[in-house]
Amino acid sequence: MSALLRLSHVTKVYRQGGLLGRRLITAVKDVSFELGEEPEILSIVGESGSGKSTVAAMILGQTVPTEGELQFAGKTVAIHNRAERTAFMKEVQPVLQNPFEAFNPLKRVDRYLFETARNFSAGKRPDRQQAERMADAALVHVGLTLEEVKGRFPHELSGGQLQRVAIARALIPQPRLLVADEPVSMVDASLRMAIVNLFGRLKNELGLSIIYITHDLATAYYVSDNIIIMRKGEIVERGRARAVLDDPQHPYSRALKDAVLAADFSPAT
Amino acid sequence: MENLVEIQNLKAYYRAFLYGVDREVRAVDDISLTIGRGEVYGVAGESSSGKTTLIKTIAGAIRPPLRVVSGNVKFHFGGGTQDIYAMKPDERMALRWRHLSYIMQGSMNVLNPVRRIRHSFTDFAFRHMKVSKEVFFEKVAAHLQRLKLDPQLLDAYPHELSGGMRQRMTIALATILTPEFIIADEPTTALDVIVQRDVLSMIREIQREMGSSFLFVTHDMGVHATVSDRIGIVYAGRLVEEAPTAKLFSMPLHPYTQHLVGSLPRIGDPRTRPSLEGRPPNLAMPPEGCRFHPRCPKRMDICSQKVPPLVTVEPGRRVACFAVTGDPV
Amino acid sequence: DDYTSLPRKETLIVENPEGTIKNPGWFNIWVNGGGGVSTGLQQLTMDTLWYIDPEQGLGGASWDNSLAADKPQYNADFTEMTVKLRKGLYWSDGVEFTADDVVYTVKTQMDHPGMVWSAAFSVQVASVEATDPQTVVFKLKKPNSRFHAIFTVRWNGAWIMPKHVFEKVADPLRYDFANPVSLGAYKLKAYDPQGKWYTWEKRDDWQRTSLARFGEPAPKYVTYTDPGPPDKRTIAQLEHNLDIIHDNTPEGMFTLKEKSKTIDTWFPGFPFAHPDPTLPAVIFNTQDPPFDNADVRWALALLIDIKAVDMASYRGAATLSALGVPPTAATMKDYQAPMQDWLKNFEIDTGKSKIKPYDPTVGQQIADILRKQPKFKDQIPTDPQAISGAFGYGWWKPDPKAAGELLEKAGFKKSGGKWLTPDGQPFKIRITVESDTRSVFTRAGTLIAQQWASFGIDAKAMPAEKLWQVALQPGDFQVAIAWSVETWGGDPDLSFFLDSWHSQFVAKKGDNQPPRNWQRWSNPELDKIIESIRGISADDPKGMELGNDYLKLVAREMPTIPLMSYNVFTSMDTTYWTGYPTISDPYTDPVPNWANSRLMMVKLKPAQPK
Amino acid sequence: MTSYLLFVLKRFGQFLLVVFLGVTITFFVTHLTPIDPVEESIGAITQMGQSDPNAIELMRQSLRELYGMQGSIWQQYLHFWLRLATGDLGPSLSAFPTPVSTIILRSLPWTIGLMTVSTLITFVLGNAIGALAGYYRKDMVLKAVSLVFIALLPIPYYILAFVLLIVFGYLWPVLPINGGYEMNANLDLSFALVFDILKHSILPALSLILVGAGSWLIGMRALVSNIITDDYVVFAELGGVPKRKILRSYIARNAMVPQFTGLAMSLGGIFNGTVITEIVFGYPGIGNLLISAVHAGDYSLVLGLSALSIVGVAAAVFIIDILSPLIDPRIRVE
Amino acid sequence: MFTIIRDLARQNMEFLCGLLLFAVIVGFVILSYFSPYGATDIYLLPPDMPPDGEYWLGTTSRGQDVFWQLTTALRNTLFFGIGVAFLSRIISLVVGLVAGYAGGTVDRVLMAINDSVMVIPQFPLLILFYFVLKDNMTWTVLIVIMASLGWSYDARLIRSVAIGLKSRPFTTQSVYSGMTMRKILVEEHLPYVLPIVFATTMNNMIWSIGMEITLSVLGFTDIETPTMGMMIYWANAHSALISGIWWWVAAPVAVIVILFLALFLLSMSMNEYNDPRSRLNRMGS
Ligand SMILES: Nc1ncnc2c1ncn2[C@@H]1O[C@H](COP(=O)(O)OP(=O)(O)OP(=O)(O)O)[C@@H](O)[C@H]1O
Ligand SMILES: Nc1ncnc2c1ncn2[C@@H]1O[C@H](COP(=O)(O)OP(=O)(O)OP(=O)(O)O)[C@@H](O)[C@H]1O
Ligand SMILES: [Mg+2]
Ligand SMILES: [Mg+2]
Repeated sequence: MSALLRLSHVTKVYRQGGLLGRRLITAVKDVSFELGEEPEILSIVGESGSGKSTVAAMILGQTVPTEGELQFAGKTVAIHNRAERTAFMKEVQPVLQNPFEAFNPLKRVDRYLFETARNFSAGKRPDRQQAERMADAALVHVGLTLEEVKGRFPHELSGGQLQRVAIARALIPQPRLLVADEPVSMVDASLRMAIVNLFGRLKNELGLSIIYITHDLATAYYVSDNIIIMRKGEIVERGRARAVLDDPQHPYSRALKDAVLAADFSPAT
Repeated sequence: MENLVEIQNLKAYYRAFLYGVDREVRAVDDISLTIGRGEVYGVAGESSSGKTTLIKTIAGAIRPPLRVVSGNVKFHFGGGTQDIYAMKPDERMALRWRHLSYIMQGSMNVLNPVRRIRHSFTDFAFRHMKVSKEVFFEKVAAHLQRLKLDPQLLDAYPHELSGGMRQRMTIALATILTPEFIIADEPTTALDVIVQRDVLSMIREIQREMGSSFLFVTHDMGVHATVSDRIGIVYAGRLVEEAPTAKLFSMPLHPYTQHLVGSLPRIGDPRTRPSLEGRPPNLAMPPEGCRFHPRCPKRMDICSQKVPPLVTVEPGRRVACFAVTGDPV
Repeated sequence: DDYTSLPRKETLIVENPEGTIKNPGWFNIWVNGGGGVSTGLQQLTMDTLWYIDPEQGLGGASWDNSLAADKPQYNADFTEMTVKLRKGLYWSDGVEFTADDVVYTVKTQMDHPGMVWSAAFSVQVASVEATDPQTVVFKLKKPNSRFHAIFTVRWNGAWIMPKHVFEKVADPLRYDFANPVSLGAYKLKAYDPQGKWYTWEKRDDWQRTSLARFGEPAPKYVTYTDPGPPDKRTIAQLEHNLDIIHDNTPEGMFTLKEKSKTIDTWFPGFPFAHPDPTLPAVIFNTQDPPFDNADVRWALALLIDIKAVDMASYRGAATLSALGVPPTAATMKDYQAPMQDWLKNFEIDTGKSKIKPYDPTVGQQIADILRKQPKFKDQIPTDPQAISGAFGYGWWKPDPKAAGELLEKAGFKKSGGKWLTPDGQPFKIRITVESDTRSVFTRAGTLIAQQWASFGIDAKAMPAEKLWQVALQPGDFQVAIAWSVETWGGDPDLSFFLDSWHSQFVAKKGDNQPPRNWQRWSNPELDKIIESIRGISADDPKGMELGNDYLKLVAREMPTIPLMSYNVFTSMDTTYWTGYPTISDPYTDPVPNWANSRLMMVKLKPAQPK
Repeated sequence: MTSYLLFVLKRFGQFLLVVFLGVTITFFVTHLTPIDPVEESIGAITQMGQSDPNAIELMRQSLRELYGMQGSIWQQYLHFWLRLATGDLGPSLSAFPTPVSTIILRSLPWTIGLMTVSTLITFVLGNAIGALAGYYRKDMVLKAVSLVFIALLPIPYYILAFVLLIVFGYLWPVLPINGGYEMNANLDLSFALVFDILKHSILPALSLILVGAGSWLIGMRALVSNIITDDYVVFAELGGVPKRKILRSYIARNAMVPQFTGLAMSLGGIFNGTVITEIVFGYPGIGNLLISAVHAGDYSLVLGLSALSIVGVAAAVFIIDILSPLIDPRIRVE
Repeated sequence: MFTIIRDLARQNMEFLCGLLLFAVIVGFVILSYFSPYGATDIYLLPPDMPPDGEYWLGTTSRGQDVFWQLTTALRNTLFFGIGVAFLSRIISLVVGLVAGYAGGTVDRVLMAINDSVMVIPQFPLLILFYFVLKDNMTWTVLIVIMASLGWSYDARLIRSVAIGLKSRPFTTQSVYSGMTMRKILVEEHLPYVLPIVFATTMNNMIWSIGMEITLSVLGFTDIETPTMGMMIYWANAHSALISGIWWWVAAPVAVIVILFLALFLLSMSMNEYNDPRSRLNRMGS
């Protein structure tokens, strides 16, 4: 019974339109999976509109499943008030898709680090220095220092740096789970690896579990332990990442794999 | 192979002089290249390295603050030679769409959102066709069918189409007049893999069928590997390497190219990939000498002092790196 | 042309000061139904028993028997009034006018509460009957020597209803009286469904109306129109599109005088305007301390520099009055002139000294000031008689020292340049003035506030829309600029307003005060005067003596500070018509909303050949 | 299409709610006024020369009964809605017993005429010049014209109307400045009458147009100068689409979307403008009626007029709202 | 900051003109504190003097110096306009941001109120308020009433921006940083809508000052406080234009136009500064 996160028969139906004659869209259909106590990276892949982001949103507590149940650390996730929300956010943190968009361009980036440090500390609210220490500690994990970040505006940092700051921020409450919804789709190839490598490191060093949502089968193959392939709200295939991708069983999984454009010129290096 | 496009020593800068800020962004800095008839030429490079600026300049689609500082762009359309920056505006206009189509970055959003797609075809192409409306739309329908697009979509509004369909519609619009030269900026970025593959194979098909030349930009090396005949790698406003696709992937010469190619993860290859440290240079204040030198693993003293020239190392293959070519002086 | 087809030379165009009429199709003047009154309806088509003209009148006296053949006949204890009617008068639809119409008028109104004169009849009339076609006898519920006033047109009166029309109507309260049947010399020709204009046409049988006694009315058509605010009126008259302006700003009048060569005014020179028989005054709410104290009221009077007020409000174009009657031509001769000696010797006691506050030369002084302005130089009379006729005799001298003494006598203290009331509060006065309709009042109030303020009183003018309804009636004010005195036109009998000043009518604080005694002032001496007047008939010469007693009483008590006449800047364009009433031929009031202005019709002459 | 129907229904619900709230607010504010129509009426009657206090008290009672002004404010409120439901606005209190609706109907066509024509002209003129000025940024004529309208924009309605009145009615008296048609006009329908009515509407309409066009112009110009950098416009320019066509079908069409919604939102303000204009020019519309009703404390009339204008404005907003999908196809999918 | 203003002034004619005109206005306001005459004192000077060396803008028929009267009137009117703009901005910000961010029922309720305020005929309502409040209708009260009528249009605008901001990723980032709604609205979203707020401030001031003038001219305000509207009221009451005392009307009208041109030019050029797209357009021309 020791699972960090368990989704059992989760369904999410969105309602489009108004009071009468609404249109129902089943974004996620009867999805069940779980993350064990052991830290792992779970990739969720699938075409656009397959419900990946919806799953992420439910795990993050941003939307409530229409049916089914979500358990975190053995307890059903139910958020009714601010205190419960804070408590939950302390455990599960997001990494957003576009690093350039994830920070308010009018505000300094360190602000988010300090805010997080202050709002999620157990006990007394930390003062400025404590908050800085906490931020610095988190930044070290992602290969940055507070020096490099302090007082800077988003446009003064590169996409890779921004994404790492965003991850560092998510690390401050010392969560047990990161949910990264397409964290690299907006950054170019050279930065992409920096982030993906970072995920691997965080799992090992901090014992974090990460849900990694992506289009990019190659990075999913590269970094994840397990994989879930979704199509039209349903899971079509799941298993150890390498096993599944090396030899996909479901026709859709195969189509997906075939669509990947590989630069298959055997490199000389 | 006969050249369709010749670009010589092209420099295009953004000059921003406003409200306490005065800066010059050298987004295209001394680039020369040629594109052959029927060739697919890919430009790769990381974000904000000047890819878009380069092809905007080639397409003659510049507006302030972007200015062409020097160099020229020549086309050999219909047997003649056209220097796009020596032409009158209406001559340049006449070139467009007949001979030269340009699919802008973000081509999902280039269709007029408040009119049916049909009207876009009329606006862009009807004048050139010199046929009646009925015949025109028959031709359009035939073209769409060739691209596996339902002609009924002409009566849809852009927002009623998915991103991939819009992308394809734009490509159809750009190719309806079978231009000799098609320029496309990131035509597949932000599409999902399956759609992306469809779009790319469509581009390839048209190009083969019509024999057009293609210049296109993306930072996705996988796409280049699939589509391009030849690839130019741009780093911080300069062309640092140019090679036929197979050669570039199998034996990249420039350290930046090597990194680009070497860091690509592949399914079935679980080896750890290194990631490149540092950040792309600020084009308003690029580093002295080779612009890559602050991040370069093979950095030498000379790299921070002199700009490495683009040297032809073998036919069809050029590279700008002292570590490869040595100091030619 | 066809479109606006009235021949201008035969049409008299008159301003209707009521503006645009909200319910233009309503001609039932006996019900207050949103229709106009001064649209020509009351001036040209209505008639009743008697008229009293504010000026001389045409019949040789201001009193005129109109439908009545004679003056009212009372019995000895004033409980019965008999009226004899003229013969040979006809309604415009050819039906003869008889005593039945009069009886019907009274009875119908009594039977329909809500009709305009219904209440007035109900409280007074015990019975009414026609003893023959030309005689009506009223039996009253209690003695009243002035019952006939209700049928006497001052500005208007209880108009006679056409019995033969109304008796066919189911509910007179809901009847609009479209196509009004007329008893006057004119009948309706056309009106604007939007309520901007009304046009009346001379009756072919005008000889069968009461006006025929004075001759044939000249204008074939009379149009009453809403020309808009003063500026537009001025423009219209400069363009000869408006023959009579009812009222204007002083400046508008000056502009007309300057720019137009064809303007007639009541006074040919300054102040041009016609003094209406109403008396603008500073009205104290005497139920509201400290204004219940005559010393305070007097102190405030002595702080007014009337010359400045005159210049500020009327720019000098006012006729001053220190007495409690309006300075009309009639009262000038009946009251103002005879009282001058008394005024000159009148003394007040400030507690520390005795002063004679009256300055008989103020009128002269104002004339002198005005004569210095080049614009008006030639228009200022020089004859002392004419000056006092136009500008008034005298007024109270400003006397801050005496005012201070009076205030101290009343327990006020001065501290740090500010006056404190006996209970130590700052002396604060808010003067309520009318905001839009009577701008000269606003101006006067503002200046008086300034004068009081400069003496160390926290005084401010405050405009109120609907001054009467929101301030005077409910007693929701401290000091206001308004009038509570209006006389009965050219007649010296003061009971028209004075009767309502009896203490029996003063409302309790917070209740609505019935008209005229807005100052809510009561005084046993005054009650005695009023009761004496009630006991004599209207034309008893003893009335004037009692009037003088009243004037002396209010001069001592100062329940209101009389300022000046209510000057109406009526101007008359002579391009198409001549023969308007002026001070040299004062046959009636030129102000055209007065029903008496029907007299103009027979005196006007076309100025241009047809 | 069902989704469109749904959208319409939803907007209609909103419309009803807005009308309900608006009328309720107005009801209570009007009933707070200290002006009592009975006292008003008594004032008018006593002005005619009566002052007997006993008679006045009697009059007060009978009028109160006649006007039906008994009951608490809540009862009157309920009563008001019940009556309104049957389309009855009750009798006017200052023009008793004439129904409020009769009085309103007399003035309404004038206001509607003036308002629609001037709003239309304002909207078209302002947007046309704005679009041109935004597109041809260097054109001196357009710059000058825009500047004139922008300079007129801040002048309060009242002042501009007044200046027009003085200029065209006094200094250079070529246009009528009072009323909706000539005095003593023959009101049978004729060319002369139509011409006369048009002539009388020139200055009132002009004042509204001159003041109003500027804000459309500014908005449109700003929109256009943003839209010309939008991808689809750049693309069309690159595609060699003729300039006129770009201006019309690409720029103006897209800019009209927010302008059209803006029109709905600004209708309330337009009503204010007409009220003031009507006062200045003595125009026989409901603006003048409203002010006189306020003065007379005739709250049944005030309420009738306010309810009408609330319904009118809300309905216009509603109509523009449900029409906007026709202009902007994107709204349909939501 | 200073360099921005300097460069704005150097490169942007509109800004420079706006700045100069605004300086004139500020100058007037400052001068008002040095007026040699009491603001409400009348008949101190010879009336109806045309502009000349002694009375720069002439005197009124009430014997006041138009120039000095104007300084005080401008100050009062400006403070009134600023007061209304400030208060109504606050209301529209709160309503717009909260409605946009909270969405759902909160949004629907707020927008229903918003739309109801939008369709209420303001002018008659203001007059009714005047009748109801009478003596209590001080300028402060009028500011409050005007503010509570003048926010709805802008609240809608702000809401539409706020809806967009709500779905921006940095909002999610803020939420997961544990910030409260108040903090997110005030610190994250507010800066984005401030340009709109500035731009609408001008329109709001045009509206409120226009209303002030109209109400004053019709006599529905406190006649003792000199304002632009009050000046025109008194001029009207003295038939100034008909009597040829044109300077009494022309002076306040001119100053109002200057005031609004200044506000307009400033807000336009500030907008341009804020919006990089229109900045590029400038370079294009
Ligand atoms: N808030 C919402 N309201 C209504 N429908 C929604 C909502 N969010 C998502 N959907 C719908 O649910 C389906 C699944 O969406 P989701 O965003 O989860 O897909 P995804 O796999 O993340 O796609 P992508 O790869 O494009 O991000 C889609 O059809 C989408 O249109
Ligand atoms: N309008 C502009 N004004 C000033 N600088 C600009 C402008 N547009 C682009 N730049 C700058 O020019 C450089 C090159 O930009 P460009 O758009 O050509 O890059 P890119 O390689 O196409 O990037 P991406 O992959 O993100 O599309 C960047 O540094 C960018 O900031
Ligand atoms: Mg998604
Ligand atoms: Mg690009």
